[in-house]
Amino acid sequence: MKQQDYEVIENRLIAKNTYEMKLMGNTGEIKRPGQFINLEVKGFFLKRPFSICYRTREYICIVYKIAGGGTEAMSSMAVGEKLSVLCPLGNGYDMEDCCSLLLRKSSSLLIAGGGTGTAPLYGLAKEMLKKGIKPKVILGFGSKDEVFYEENFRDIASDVTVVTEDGSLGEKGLVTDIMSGDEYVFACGPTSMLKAVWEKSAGGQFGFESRMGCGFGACMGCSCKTTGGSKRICREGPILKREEILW
Amino acid sequence: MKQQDYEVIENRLIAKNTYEMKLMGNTGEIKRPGQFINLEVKGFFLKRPFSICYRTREYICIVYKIAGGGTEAMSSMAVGEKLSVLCPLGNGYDMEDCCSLLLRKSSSLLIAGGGTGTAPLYGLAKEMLKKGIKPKVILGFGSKDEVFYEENFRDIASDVTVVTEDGSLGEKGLVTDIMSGDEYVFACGPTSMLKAVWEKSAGGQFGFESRMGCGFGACMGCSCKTTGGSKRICREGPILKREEILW
Amino acid sequence: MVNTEVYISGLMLENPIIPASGTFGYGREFAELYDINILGSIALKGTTMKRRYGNEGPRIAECERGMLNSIGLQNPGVDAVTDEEIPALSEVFTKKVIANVCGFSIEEYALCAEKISRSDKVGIIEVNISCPNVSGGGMAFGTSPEAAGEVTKAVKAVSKKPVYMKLSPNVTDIAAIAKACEKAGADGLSLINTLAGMRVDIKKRKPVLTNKSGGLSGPAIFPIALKMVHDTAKAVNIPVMGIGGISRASEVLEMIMAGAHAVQIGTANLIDPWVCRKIIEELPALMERSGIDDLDGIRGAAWKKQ
Amino acid sequence: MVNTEVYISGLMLENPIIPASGTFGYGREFAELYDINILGSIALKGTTMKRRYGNEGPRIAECERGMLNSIGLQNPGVDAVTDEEIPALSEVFTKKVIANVCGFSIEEYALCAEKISRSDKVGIIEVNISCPNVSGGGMAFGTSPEAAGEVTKAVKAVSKKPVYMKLSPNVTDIAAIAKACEKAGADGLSLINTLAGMRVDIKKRKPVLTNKSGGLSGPAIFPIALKMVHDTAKAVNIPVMGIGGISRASEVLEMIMAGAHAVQIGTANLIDPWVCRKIIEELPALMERSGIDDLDGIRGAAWKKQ
Ligand SMILES: Cc1cc2nc3c(=O)[nH]c(=O)nc-3n(C[C@H](O)[C@H](O)[C@H](O)COP(=O)(O)OP(=O)(O)OC[C@H]3O[C@@H](n4cnc5c(N)ncnc54)[C@H](O)[C@@H]3O)c2cc1C
Ligand SMILES: Cc1cc2nc3c(=O)[nH]c(=O)nc-3n(C[C@H](O)[C@H](O)[C@H](O)COP(=O)(O)OP(=O)(O)OC[C@H]3O[C@@H](n4cnc5c(N)ncnc54)[C@H](O)[C@@H]3O)c2cc1C
Ligand SMILES: Cc1cc2nc3c(=O)[nH]c(=O)nc-3n(C[C@H](O)[C@H](O)[C@H](O)COP(=O)(O)O)c2cc1C
Ligand SMILES: Cc1cc2nc3c(=O)[nH]c(=O)nc-3n(C[C@H](O)[C@H](O)[C@H](O)COP(=O)(O)O)c2cc1C
Ligand code: FES
Ligand code: FES
Repeated sequence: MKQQDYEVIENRLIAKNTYEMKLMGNTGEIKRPGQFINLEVKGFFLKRPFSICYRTREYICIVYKIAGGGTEAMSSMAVGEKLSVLCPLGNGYDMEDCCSLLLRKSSSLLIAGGGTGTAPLYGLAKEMLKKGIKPKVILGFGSKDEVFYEENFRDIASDVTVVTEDGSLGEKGLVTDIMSGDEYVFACGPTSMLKAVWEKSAGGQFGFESRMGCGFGACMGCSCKTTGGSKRICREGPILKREEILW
Repeated sequence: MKQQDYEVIENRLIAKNTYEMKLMGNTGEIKRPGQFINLEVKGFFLKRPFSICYRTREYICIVYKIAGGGTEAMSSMAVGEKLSVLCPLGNGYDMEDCCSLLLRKSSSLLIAGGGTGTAPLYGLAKEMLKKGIKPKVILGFGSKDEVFYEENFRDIASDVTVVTEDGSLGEKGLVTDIMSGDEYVFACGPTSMLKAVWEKSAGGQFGFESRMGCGFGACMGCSCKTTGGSKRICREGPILKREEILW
Repeated sequence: MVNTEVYISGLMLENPIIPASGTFGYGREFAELYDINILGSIALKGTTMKRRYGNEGPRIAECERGMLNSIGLQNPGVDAVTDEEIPALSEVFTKKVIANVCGFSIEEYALCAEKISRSDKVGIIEVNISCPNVSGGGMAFGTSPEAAGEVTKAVKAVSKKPVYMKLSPNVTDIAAIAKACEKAGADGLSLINTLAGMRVDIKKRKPVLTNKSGGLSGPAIFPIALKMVHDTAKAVNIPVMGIGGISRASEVLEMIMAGAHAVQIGTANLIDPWVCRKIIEELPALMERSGIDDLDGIRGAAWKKQ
Repeated sequence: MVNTEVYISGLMLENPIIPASGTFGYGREFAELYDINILGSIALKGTTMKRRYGNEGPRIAECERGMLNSIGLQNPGVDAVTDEEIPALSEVFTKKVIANVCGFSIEEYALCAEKISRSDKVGIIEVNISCPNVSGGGMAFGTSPEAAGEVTKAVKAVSKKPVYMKLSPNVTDIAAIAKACEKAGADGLSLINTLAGMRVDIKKRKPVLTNKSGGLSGPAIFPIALKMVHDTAKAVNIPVMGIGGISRASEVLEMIMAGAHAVQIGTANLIDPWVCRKIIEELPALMERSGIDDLDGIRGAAWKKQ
C-alpha cells in the first residue's frame, strides 16, 4: 500500500449516474483483480473506497455510481485534477483457488456481476483471458439505462448474458435466474444479490462492501463475522470465499 | 454587501512575506477607501478580512502578509482561481470629516501607514489626489525588505517619507518620530503604532483590526469599546475617528 | 406539494428554519440582504437586564469546521431590546420572534423574561441556562437538574409567553436536565448551546481568547447536537428545537428525524449570510426527493417504532 | 538542537507522539509502512478479558472533519494479546507500550489489567472508563467520580505497572473525575476519549450506525479536548496524556502548553497512515522556529504564571 497523487485523465458518464474515471499513476503494486483503492475527495473526511475495474501500466480505471456527496463531487472532477489515493488495498480475487474445480469442469466457471459490482469483474475477466480461462459472464442491472461495459465484456468473453430487473435490456430477471446452480462464481454486487448467488452456487469468491474508517486494517470499522472468525473487509477482504461467508 | 466569486488575476510577492493580489469581479459597490473584504480560503472555516488597497472598475487589489495558515495558503493561489468574497465591508475613511480642518491648515494633513496597514492608505491617497487634496505621507516598516509601494506613493504624492525601525531604508525610527504633532492623520497599522500616532495627532481616523466571526455585524465578535459605546470593527469600523477611540 | 409547516407552542411556523440566538443580531443586518419574512421565526440575541459589553477581545477563534466565541452576552439590555430593537425588527419582520434571555441570578432571569414577554412581538421566551462565556451566570444554571428546574419555575411564574429552556451540552446527562425542566413546567427545550472549547496561540503561549475558553459551534458539533436532541426528544413530551452545526437542508431533516420540532441555524449564518434562505429554498425539493410529505410524519423517525 | 524527550511514569519517551488506542491496531499494519520505532510509544487497541467481535456494522459514519465509530471494543481477548499480539509487536517495536484495558465490571478491569501488566513489554496500563460504544461497561464507569475512583483503586491494587485512567469527555466536570482518580492512586490520566454522537440516514430514516450512536473523533473535537486537558492538568498533580483531534505538530504544542505531558494521535492515523512520522519529523523544526528548547519548558504555559 502506498499513498500517492494520481491524476484524473478521464472522467465520463457511461450509464445513468455512473462514471468511468481513469487515474494516472503508479499501478505496479496492484497484485490482483478485485483489489481496491481509497480515494480522498476534497471536503470529505473519510476516503472513499472503489474497486479497481482494471489497470494498465499507466493508469487505474474505476467505475463509480453517484451515491452521496463524495461521489457527486467526483462526478464533476476535471481532467488534470490530482487525487490522493491509497493503493492497492485488500486481497483481490484468487484465480488459483478455482483451478482444481476448473480442471474438472471448466464450463461451470461463472462471473456474476450486479450494478457497479460489475466493474472489478471486468479486470478479472481480462486477467482470466490472459491465462486462457474462459468464464461465462452474467451481468445484472436494474434497467437498461444503468447498463455499462456490456460491449467491453463481449469483446473479451464469448458467453455474456445481460439481465435487467425490468426487462428493458436482455432477459428480465435476476442473475440467479439463469444460473444452473453448480457454478464456481466470481461475484460482486449488492448484498442481496451476493446472498442469492451464494445460495445457488457450488463455490466461489464474493466481493463485499463495508463502511470503512481507514481501508488498511487499523480501525476495525469494516469487520464482518466469517466462519474463520472476524475478518476485516479492507484487509482479509473485500473478497471472501464462499465457505467463509456467514449471512 | 454582496457575496461573489472573484478571480485571481495576479498574486505576486512584493516584499518579504508580503503579496499583492488582484481579484477580478464587481467593484461597483465599494464606497470608500478603507473598506475591506472578507475572503474565503478553502480549508479554513472563517473568512479572512483584508483591506481594499485600491480598486479599479475591473478588480480589487489587496496586499497581504503571511500571518498564519490562511495567508500562507493564499500565497500559493494561482491565477484563475475563484474565491468567494464578501464585499464591500465596513465604513471606510471619511474624506469629508477633515475638510474644515483642511481649509484652515492644509499642510497638516497626514497619511501614516505601518506595515501592511499601508495598503488601504494607498487607495485613500489616490482618492484624495482625485479631489485635489495633497497629504503628506509617512510610511513605517520594520526593515528595508518589508517595504512595499514606496514608488506607488511617490508617483501620486509629493511628500513621501519612509522610515524603518532598523534604519535599513530611509530614516531610522518610527512614524511618530517625524510627525509634528498637529496633524490630522489618516492612519492604519499595528495597534502600538496607532496608539503612538493617536497620542501625537490633532485629529484623524484610524484603521483597526479585530478577530472576526462574520465581518458584517451579526456576531459581535469584533466589538470594541469607544467613547460612543461599543462599536463593531466590521461595521461601525474598521475606521474609527480619533475622538471615539478608547485605549 | 410538500408541507414544511411546523407547530410549536402556539406558533404555526411556515417552515422550521429559525436563526439561532447570537448569530443573527436583531435581524437588521440580514434584512438588508434578503426578505427575512421567509424565516419560520427568529431567535433574538441573548438579552440581560442591564446593557453588557461582554468579554474583552479577541473573542473569536477559528477551529476545524467550527469556531470558538467568547462574546459574553454583549447586548443593549432588556429595555433597549423591547423599546428599540424589537420595534425596529417589527418593521421588516411580520412574524412572532423568540426572545432569548439570560441572567446572573434566578431573580434576574425572571425579571428579564417577564419584561420581554410583555412584548406582543414575542411568541416564545427562550431561557439561556447554557452560556459558557459568563461566570456566575448562564451555564451555572444549566448543569444541574435542580438549578435548571428552579430557573424554569421562576420564569414560568412570570412569563406571559411559552417558555423554552436552552440547554447546555457540557453535561453528563442532558436528558435528565431536560426532564427536570419539563417537570418544572417548561413548554419546550432548545438545544444545544455551544460546547466549551479552547485554542492556544503557540507563538504567544497563551489561549487565543482573552477569556481563555469559549463556546464551540459550527458543523464540527453537528453529530454531538444530533445525539443530544435524539436523547432528549425521546425522554420528554414537550417540543425540542434542534440546534448545533446545521448548515444544510439534509441536516434539518436529520434533526427532525432525531425528534426536533423545529431547528435553529447559528454559526452557518456567519459563514454564509444567505444560508437560511438557501435551506428554506432547498428543503421542499429535498423532502420531495425523499418522499416526505410533511415534517410531522418524520419527526423522531430515527427512534420511533414504525 | 531542541529536545523532544518527555518523561512519563518511568518511561523516557524520545518524543511525545503516541498513536492512540484503537487507531493503530497492534502496530502491525503500520510497521509495514514505516519504522515505527520512531514513535514515543504505542497505545494498544482496547483489550477485554474475552475475545469480542464488537457491534454490528455499519460501525463507521462520516462527519465534518471527524468520524463516528461504534466498533464496540473488537479485540482478540487478553490472552491472545499477551501471547500473540504483544510478542509479534515486539519484533518490530523495541520500546515499551501502553496497554489499554476495558471491562464490564470492576473485577474484569482488575483481572485484565493484572494479566496484561505482567508483560515486560508493557510500560503503562491505560484503563478505558470512557468507551461510549458498549453498554454496561466502559463509559458507565467514567461518568461519576465515585465509580472512576473505584475502578482506579481496583486496578492499582493488582497492576504491576503505572496506571493511567482514560477519561470520558461526556461529563459535566472532567476535572472532578480526574481528581477522584488521582486520589484513588492513578499514576496519570489520558484524555479525551470520543464524544457521543450520531448521524441519521435520511433515506433510510434511521441512524447510520447499527448501534445508533457512536463516538466522535478527529479534528472536529480538538478544541473540546484541549479545554478538557487544560482544565484537568490544572486540577491534578499527575501527568496527563492529551488526546483528541490532533493531526499536526502545532496542535501537539497546543496540547503541551495546555498542560499535557505527552499526546496521543488517534483518528489522524486512519486518514493519513504516515501522520505520526510526519509530526515527529516536523516537531523539532516547529519547536526551533517557536523558540522552544524542550517540552518541559512550555508545559502548561497557557495557564501557569510566568
Ligand atoms: C471495497 C469497496 C469497493 C467499492 N467499489 C465500488 C465501485 O467500484 N464502484 C462504486 O460505485 N462504488 C463502490 N463502492 C461503494 C463506494 O465506496 C460508495 O458508494 C461511496 O463511498 C459513497 O460515497 P459518497 O460520499 O458518495 O456517499 P455517502 O453516503 O455520502 O458517504 C458517506 C460515508 O459512507 C461511506 N459509504 C457510503 N456508501 C457506501 C458503500 N456502499 N460501501 C462502503 N462505504 C460506503 C462512504 O465511503 C463515506 O464514508 C465500494 C465500496 C467498498 C467498501
Ligand atoms: C479590517 C481588517 C483589515 C485587514 N487588512 C489586512 C491587510 O490589508 N493586509 C494584511 O496582511 N492583513 C490584514 N488584516 C489582517 C488579516 O486579516 C490577518 O492577517 C489574516 O486574517 C490572518 O489569517 P491567517 O489564516 O494567515 O492567520 P491565522 O492566525 O492562522 O488566523 C486564524 C484566525 O485569526 C484571524 N486573525 C489572525 N490575525 C488576525 C489579525 N491581525 N486581524 C484580524 N484577524 C486575524 C484570522 O482571520 C482567522 O480567523 C486585516 C484585518 C482586519 C480585521
Ligand atoms: C457568536 C455567537 C453568539 C452566541 N450568542 C448566544 C446568545 O446570546 N444566547 C444563546 O442562547 N446562544 C448563543 N449562541 C449559541 C447559538 O445560539 C447556538 O446555540 C450554538 O452556536 C450552536 O449552534 P450552531 O452550531 O448552529 O452555531 C451564540 C453562538 C455564537 C456562535
Ligand atoms: C476506530 C476507533 C477505535 C477506538 N478504540 C478505542 C479503544 O479500544 N480504547 C480506547 O481507550 N479508545 C479507543 N478509541 C478512542 C481513541 O483512542 C481516542 O481517544 C479518540 O479517538 C480521540 O482521539 P482522536 O480524535 O485523535 O481520534 C478509538 C477511536 C477510534 C476512532
Ligand atoms: S476500514 Fe479500518 S480496518 Fe477496515
Ligand atoms: S465580525 Fe461579526 S459583528 Fe463584526
